[in-house]
Amino acid sequence: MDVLYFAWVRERIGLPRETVETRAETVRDLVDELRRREGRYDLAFSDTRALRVAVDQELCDFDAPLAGAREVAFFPPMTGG
Amino acid sequence: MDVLYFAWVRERIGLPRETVETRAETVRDLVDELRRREGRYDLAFSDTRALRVAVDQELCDFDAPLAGAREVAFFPPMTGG
Amino acid sequence: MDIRVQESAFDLGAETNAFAARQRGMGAIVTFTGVVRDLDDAPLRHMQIEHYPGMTERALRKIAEDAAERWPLGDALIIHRHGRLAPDDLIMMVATAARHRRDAFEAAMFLMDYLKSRAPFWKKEETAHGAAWVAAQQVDEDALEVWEMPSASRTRSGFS
Amino acid sequence: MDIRVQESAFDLGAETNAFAARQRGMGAIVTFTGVVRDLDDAPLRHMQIEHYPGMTERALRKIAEDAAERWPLGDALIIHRHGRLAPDDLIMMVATAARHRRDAFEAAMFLMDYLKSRAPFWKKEETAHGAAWVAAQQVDEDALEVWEMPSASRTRSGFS
Repeated sequence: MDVLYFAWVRERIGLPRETVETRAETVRDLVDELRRREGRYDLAFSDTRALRVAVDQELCDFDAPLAGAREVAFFPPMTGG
Repeated sequence: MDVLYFAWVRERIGLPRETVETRAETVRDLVDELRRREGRYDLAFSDTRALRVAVDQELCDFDAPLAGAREVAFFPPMTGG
Repeated sequence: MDIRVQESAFDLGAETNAFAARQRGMGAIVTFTGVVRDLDDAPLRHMQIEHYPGMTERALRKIAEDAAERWPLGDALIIHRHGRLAPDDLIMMVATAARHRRDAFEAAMFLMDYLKSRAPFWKKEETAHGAAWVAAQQVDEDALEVWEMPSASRTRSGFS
Repeated sequence: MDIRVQESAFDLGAETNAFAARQRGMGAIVTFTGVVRDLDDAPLRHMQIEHYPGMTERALRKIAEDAAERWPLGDALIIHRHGRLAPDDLIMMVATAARHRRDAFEAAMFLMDYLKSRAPFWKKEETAHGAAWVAAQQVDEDALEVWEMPSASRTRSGFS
């Protein structure tokens, strides 16, 4: 599964995208898995209320299932316009 | 005093402006005076709810005083934009 | 503040670019353009717009000044044509500039609502069946009421 | 419906004219333009806009389709830049066309409100003091609530 990071999430984790082998069933499981890896992940995901997530390019919440998902993206609240 | 007519008021009365000698104290007095002149005035002013009036180029109501006024204009509700 | 009443056509794009270019520190620019549209029942041959020279400019300026008092505007523009227009011709435009989008949008809507019912223009439409003055609509008169409400209740109702 | 996400600048006037010229029977055209503005505390050197290629176009198209479902629009246009921008550069524009002004205005406000908080763009501002990501504002999130109200209550409160 491709995991993408944008804006300050990208900066804190230090890379824009990576391929992750995971059996996480939901976004929240994936977050927990990533946090256990390294301090920079733990820091980036320390407050998920400050984060937004998209699964296969659709905004969703952290309880969203990951079955069949190809791409998960984490980023701060958007500031377009 | 200059009296101006616009849109269908102008068409019914048959002229765009005229000079009127009057002692009318309010717009309503002036309207009553004009209506007594001729049928075309009487027709144009038969329903003042369908008319708007401006005294010296400011919208006002039919009770507005005419003391010192130089120009009174009668017209239908406006349709700009 | 730029108010123009004219018989000649205007270039919407050029006016919009010129308006945008002269702003500084304004994050939001809104334009509205009114276009002659065809009628539902018969093809429109042309539209004749009559106005009240002298009063028209005063009325438009007053409306723009009222908008500038209510919203923190950087600038406002009103151009309104009179005379003979064809279908798809541009009748008029307004532009507003403000730091924030909501102010620019609300001020442009305010300009349009007042310009529609309080500026001395009258439209006559000519079709194969003849010519008729466009009647003012109650919905346009009603649109003014919201602006006379205290702004707090507009805010509470989500308008601002 | 025309959705463009691009790094290059766009010509607001030319886009506005082209949009207006391709409408038929639409009496009302509204545009909104967002401009990079200076900061209150320190001069802005530049703004960097990051986006999510692939998702961005989808998200913008969905927002425009939602608008076209809610209002009888003739057409809608969204152009949004990414990359490096300077103060007074144009960031983005939307345009809407409808038969009546209220529909064109409301649809443009709706596009802006959703684009602001639901399209994957992130802005970073750089001044002499360093660079900082622009924080999303609660007022922008709150702006979406009014569109989730039943339209009757928006109408009653004078919004429509």
